[in-house]
Amino acid sequence: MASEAPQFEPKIVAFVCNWCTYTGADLAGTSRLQMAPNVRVVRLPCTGRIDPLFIVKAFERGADGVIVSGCHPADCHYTAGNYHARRRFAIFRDLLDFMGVDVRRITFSWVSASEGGKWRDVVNDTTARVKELGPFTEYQGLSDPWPPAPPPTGEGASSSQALGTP
Amino acid sequence: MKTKCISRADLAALVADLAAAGTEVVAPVKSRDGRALDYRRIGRLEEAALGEVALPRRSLKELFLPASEVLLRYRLEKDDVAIEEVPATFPPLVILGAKPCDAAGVEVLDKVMGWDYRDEPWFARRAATTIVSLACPGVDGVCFCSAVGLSPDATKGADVLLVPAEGGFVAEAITPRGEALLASKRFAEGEMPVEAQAARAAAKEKVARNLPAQPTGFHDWLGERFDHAAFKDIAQRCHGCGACASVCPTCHCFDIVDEPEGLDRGARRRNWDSCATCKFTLHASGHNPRATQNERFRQRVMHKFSIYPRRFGEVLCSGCGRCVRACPAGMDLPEILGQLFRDAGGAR
Amino acid sequence: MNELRELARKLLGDGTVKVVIGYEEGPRGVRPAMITDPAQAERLVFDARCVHNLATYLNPRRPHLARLGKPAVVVKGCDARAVAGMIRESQVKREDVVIVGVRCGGVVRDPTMKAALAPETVSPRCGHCASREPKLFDHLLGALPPAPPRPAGDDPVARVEQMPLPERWAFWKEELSRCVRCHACREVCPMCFCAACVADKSRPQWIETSSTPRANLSWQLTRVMHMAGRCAGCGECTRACPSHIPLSLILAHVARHVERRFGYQVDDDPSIPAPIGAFKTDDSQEFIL
Amino acid sequence: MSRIGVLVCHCGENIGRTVDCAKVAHALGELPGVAHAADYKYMCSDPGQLLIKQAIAEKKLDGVVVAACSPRMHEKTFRRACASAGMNSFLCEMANIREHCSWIHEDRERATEKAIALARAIVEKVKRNQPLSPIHIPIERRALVIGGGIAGIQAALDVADGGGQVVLVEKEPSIGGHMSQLSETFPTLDCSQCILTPRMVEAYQHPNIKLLAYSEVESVSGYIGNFEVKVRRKARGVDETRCNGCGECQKACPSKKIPSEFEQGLGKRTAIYVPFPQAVPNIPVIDRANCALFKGRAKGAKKQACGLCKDACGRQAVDFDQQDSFVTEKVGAIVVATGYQLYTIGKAQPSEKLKGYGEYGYGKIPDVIDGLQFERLASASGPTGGKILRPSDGKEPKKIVFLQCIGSRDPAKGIEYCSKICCMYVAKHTMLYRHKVHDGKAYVFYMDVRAGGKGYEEFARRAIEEEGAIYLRGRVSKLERAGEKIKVYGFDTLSGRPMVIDAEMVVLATAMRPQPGIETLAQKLSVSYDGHGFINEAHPKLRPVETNTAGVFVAGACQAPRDIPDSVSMASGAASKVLGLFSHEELERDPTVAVVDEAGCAGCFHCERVCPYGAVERKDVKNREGVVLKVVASVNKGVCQGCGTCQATCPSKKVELQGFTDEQMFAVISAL
Repeated sequence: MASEAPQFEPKIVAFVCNWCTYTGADLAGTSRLQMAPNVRVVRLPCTGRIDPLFIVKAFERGADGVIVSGCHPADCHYTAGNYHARRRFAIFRDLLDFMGVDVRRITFSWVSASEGGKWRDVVNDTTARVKELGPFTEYQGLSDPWPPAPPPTGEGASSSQALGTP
Repeated sequence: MKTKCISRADLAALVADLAAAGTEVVAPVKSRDGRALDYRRIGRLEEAALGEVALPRRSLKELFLPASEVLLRYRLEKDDVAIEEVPATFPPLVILGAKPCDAAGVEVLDKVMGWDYRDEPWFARRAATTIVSLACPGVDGVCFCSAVGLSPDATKGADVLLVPAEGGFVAEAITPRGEALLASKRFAEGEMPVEAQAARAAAKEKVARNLPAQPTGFHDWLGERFDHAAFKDIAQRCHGCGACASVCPTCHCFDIVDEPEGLDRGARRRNWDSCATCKFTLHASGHNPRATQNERFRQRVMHKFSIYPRRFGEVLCSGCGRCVRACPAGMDLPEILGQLFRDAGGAR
Repeated sequence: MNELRELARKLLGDGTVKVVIGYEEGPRGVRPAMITDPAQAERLVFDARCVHNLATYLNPRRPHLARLGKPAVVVKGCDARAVAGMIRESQVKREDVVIVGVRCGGVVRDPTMKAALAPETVSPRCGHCASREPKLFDHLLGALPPAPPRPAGDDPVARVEQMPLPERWAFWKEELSRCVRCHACREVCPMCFCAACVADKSRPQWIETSSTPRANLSWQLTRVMHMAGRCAGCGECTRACPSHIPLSLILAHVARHVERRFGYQVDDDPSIPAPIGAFKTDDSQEFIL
Repeated sequence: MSRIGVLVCHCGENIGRTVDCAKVAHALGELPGVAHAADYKYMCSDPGQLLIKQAIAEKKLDGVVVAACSPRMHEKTFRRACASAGMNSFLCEMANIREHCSWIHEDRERATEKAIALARAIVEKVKRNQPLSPIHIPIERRALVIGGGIAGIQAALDVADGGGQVVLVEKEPSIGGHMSQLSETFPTLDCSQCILTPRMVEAYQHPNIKLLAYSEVESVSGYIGNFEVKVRRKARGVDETRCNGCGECQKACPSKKIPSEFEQGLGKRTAIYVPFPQAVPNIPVIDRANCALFKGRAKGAKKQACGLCKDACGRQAVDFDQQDSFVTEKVGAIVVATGYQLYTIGKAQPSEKLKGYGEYGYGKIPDVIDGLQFERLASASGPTGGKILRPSDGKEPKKIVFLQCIGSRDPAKGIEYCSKICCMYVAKHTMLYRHKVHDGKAYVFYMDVRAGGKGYEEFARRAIEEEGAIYLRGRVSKLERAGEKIKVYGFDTLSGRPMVIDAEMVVLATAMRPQPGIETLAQKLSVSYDGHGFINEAHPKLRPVETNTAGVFVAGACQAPRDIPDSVSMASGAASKVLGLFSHEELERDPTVAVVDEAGCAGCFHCERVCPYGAVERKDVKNREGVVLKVVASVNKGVCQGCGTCQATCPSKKVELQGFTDEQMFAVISAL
């Protein structure tokens, strides 16, 4: 049952630091490393500048995947921005997972200025993974303000148990 | 007024018929955790929890004034802004098993919604909706509908009043729209059974014990008491969270915002607001005429029991008591009203 | 109880403080009370209905209380964590408040309940409480009551954690769909002290003020991120939510994650720095390529 | 509405081949707020830049987007062009449609679509750009040089000769560093002290140099142009202003058997001592750990155990009660030149990362020594007067084995890097040995001979071909004491045979490591360092003497293993950077810094905690009566480097990084 429909081309937003990953991506370009055209790079000074709200907003605005990438530990141009980002995103990623977001849609990576090849791999792997996951319709569909009726009695028993709300 | 007897099976058939005809039906439905009720869409009568005494978490208000409502959409063009109006047309809706206080609250709001500016979405929804109230046995010790001129079987705002009876309900059509809903041959005409009448009376008595009725002329009396001692430290414990306004059937303040939904487009929405929050009256300059929670809470009391009744002849409160139950800090409107009532009564 | 009233009388009487923030019997259960007159100290009570986190009243966003003068505040072990947080984050000066710690045997879910602790009535947060006796106090009152019963039912946080991903998404989508963006969760939170909340910022408007499932999720994600490693776990946000959204589940999950990952638990020692804003060069980074 | 100009560059064929530049220009021209859109073959060319200037003038543009190559390539070019047309340069930005688009994609349609998205995002950003002006900071024209080895001395002299003031801090009693210990230097074999000592004296006597020997940097605050440095002046026990360096105190000192650090333990010194005769300053210091008087005091003795030096001093310079003192120096620039230490060979290592060699018997077999010890033996001023004599019995060794790469290039020992100087100094050692012991045999076990440098390869060849050193490619597995000899078990990989040599002395060419305490110093200076503790340069090629902290420079072996010419070059480079900085009245800095909205700041100081530079300060907000209403965060523009970590951390977003504000980023995300 081969589908004739055009293949899904995900939109992926990459938030990268200026000093390592952006430069690494430049190197990939200079080296003419071919990669999927789905990723749009946003340049920031440092991963420390990357706010979880950027990721949330990217999803709200229709991104199917997100890449966050910066300098390897100990290589941060600003000495510690990436360490702070690492803690921040460790928590944020786990939070998204708890809320039911498929975190395979987000790639976190360290790509140095010399790792053009790694950047290509991050881009291609993320694109392939998000393609497989399909459009992020769950997030983009968060607009119906009227909640659906609860499941009829008998179904969804696990969720109808009393939740311990203080 | 003729009354009709409706068995549960008849009611179930009515819901099925309505659903088949494309009419949406909303009724109190148990929440997923089984601890609370919400007014929600149902497809079949079994989904509704009509036998529950408790009030749904939020009132009927949001069916006519949603917490967030799109007023228009816009799109930026090269040198212009294109506006897309959102049509104020709504499918027919029947609310089944409304609490009488909630139904009354809707009618109270008709006044302000049709005052200097006619609120089209509000009245379009009102026109599309039939409200079937279910007489209330009195929820708990907080209810004070009788103190604001209502009762647990009040018909204000309702098109039909259902009263529980053996094997089903006795239905009383209040409006022509209610009569139309009950016109089905399926429903036999019948008298209100004595037991049902007795239960109604008992409920009234029960609720009346919670708070004595407001003294006559209270609104005018209160209107002259802006600096009443009761207001001085009225809201020290109040967090200004506005939970009371969210659950209130008559709080109707809203904020209008333009929110982008993309690079070149967005929506104008109106969203619930609350005079309890510190930002409600905050000026762009940083000045806030209601500087602290005491002034804000006074405003809430004044608006409900003096400003609104003096302008529209209706108290902006249906005595449901949700604000008391929802308050995380134990703010207690009937307690305050009791003091003011006593003071006003004594002054007379 | 007498101990508490006597202390309040003394503190107010000798002018040490101008107001004692405690609990009193209200028309429907226990509620917060601001006592300024030593003669009114009799009103103070403390029992298992004292659910409220009174530390919230120290929050600088309460000018009408600040105006009363130096406060004494009654805190349970859990509440003390919030006081410590506010001291740690420069919102309250330690010397500007008298902390009246009370030893606690657990509280019920709702202050209008009876003071009887049973698995069905006990607040979920008391189940595994390790801080029934505050360490941060000026006065510590009462004898340590017996530990509260474990709440009935299985661990609600674990139950959500164990849901399959789509079910989890559906669960939160449904829960958050009820949010009307009243921000009661924020207003009652002792640790939400920003003079201007990011959710009210309009340039840019990261979080729409409208109640849409999208904005509701965005708001809670943001709030919880700000709470990571800071939340005192008092559950006031959940109790205040007029839509009964189980916000504590999210906060409890994140608190457990922070503990697992960084070995950090929110404590009532203001000198212990929070894990966010700090780092170790060898923090685990298994999720980073 | 904005009036943005968009200029799309073909970059010859580089972009135009895969991206339809005309289509990109057309699509962007349709956007609201875009007043001009065009494409051109080479935007960076003079005619291309002229197009920008014309568009700014004719279309009254308030922003320019150049969709071309990486901003790292030409952002400055285009910003300059805009500035020359009267526009604030920060209203110009680039969209990278070459490196990030045309060069990495083949599908023309999709590459064009992506180029439009990338450029659109930058258009939306520029709409929200604010004109920024460079930050001006006054400069204190005074430099601090940390470390008085050859690098520090060179940097200090160059700065001082260029008219700058210098504070030179040296932790040892004398400047001179390791170079003063060397006998001769490769590849010219000129005497180390002969060339160094005049420089030491020059530094000491230079009117622009203030020497603080026997001192350490205690703390550093401030920022480029405006550092404040607190220096601990360790108590010498001798008043520098009184001492005339006559040496009578040392003669009087009864403790004469203390191993001399300068002689690498091969010679002895007194408890009150100058490290070596040419020391600068020539002022003794009391070694309190070994002085009889201080030992007595430490034990709590009431009676003074000694005092002979004080009695001997004709100038009452000896002061047993002297305490550490502190001086604060205001400087505008700092040069770090703390040099190196040698890898410790034995099992005990200063950190878990490092592993030692048990099999070489260093410290157990007296005639197994390290390179610096050999330098002292070979030095005319050394403990043997320049004779190569064995430490064990004072006999002249007739067979010496030199082992290269001890520690270096050995990940198992925790040192992956090459120490760079060992190949050369081992070659030098073999020569010095053969010059002094004509019938001696020198063997060298090596991995590779790395002799890159002017005259270096020739020098190494000379050692082998003319001076008869026997080079064996291979490693030594064990050293074993056998009577007076040392059995060297090695393997010659070129001939494929195991070798056993009965050596009379073994010299280990140990790795170079940064000085102990370098991490602490780096933290005080907010400069980064690598896993070994070497200071990181700002850019390995283009900014080799700068660090990531503006105003802090690096020279010599504290940055990586360096030989003398390298260290001196770096020092001169750092000095020229310092002088370049000092050539301005004020410093102009990139205005990409964070700014706090003080009205909205809640004063939680999360920003203060995350700032890597300590740029966040606490500021009182007062009313007219001077009553403090609240304490808010405030960013010192001179210190802020613009990483933006504060902004992502601020819960209420009341600190904004200029050039990357939330409004700008929000627009970019919405436009992609």
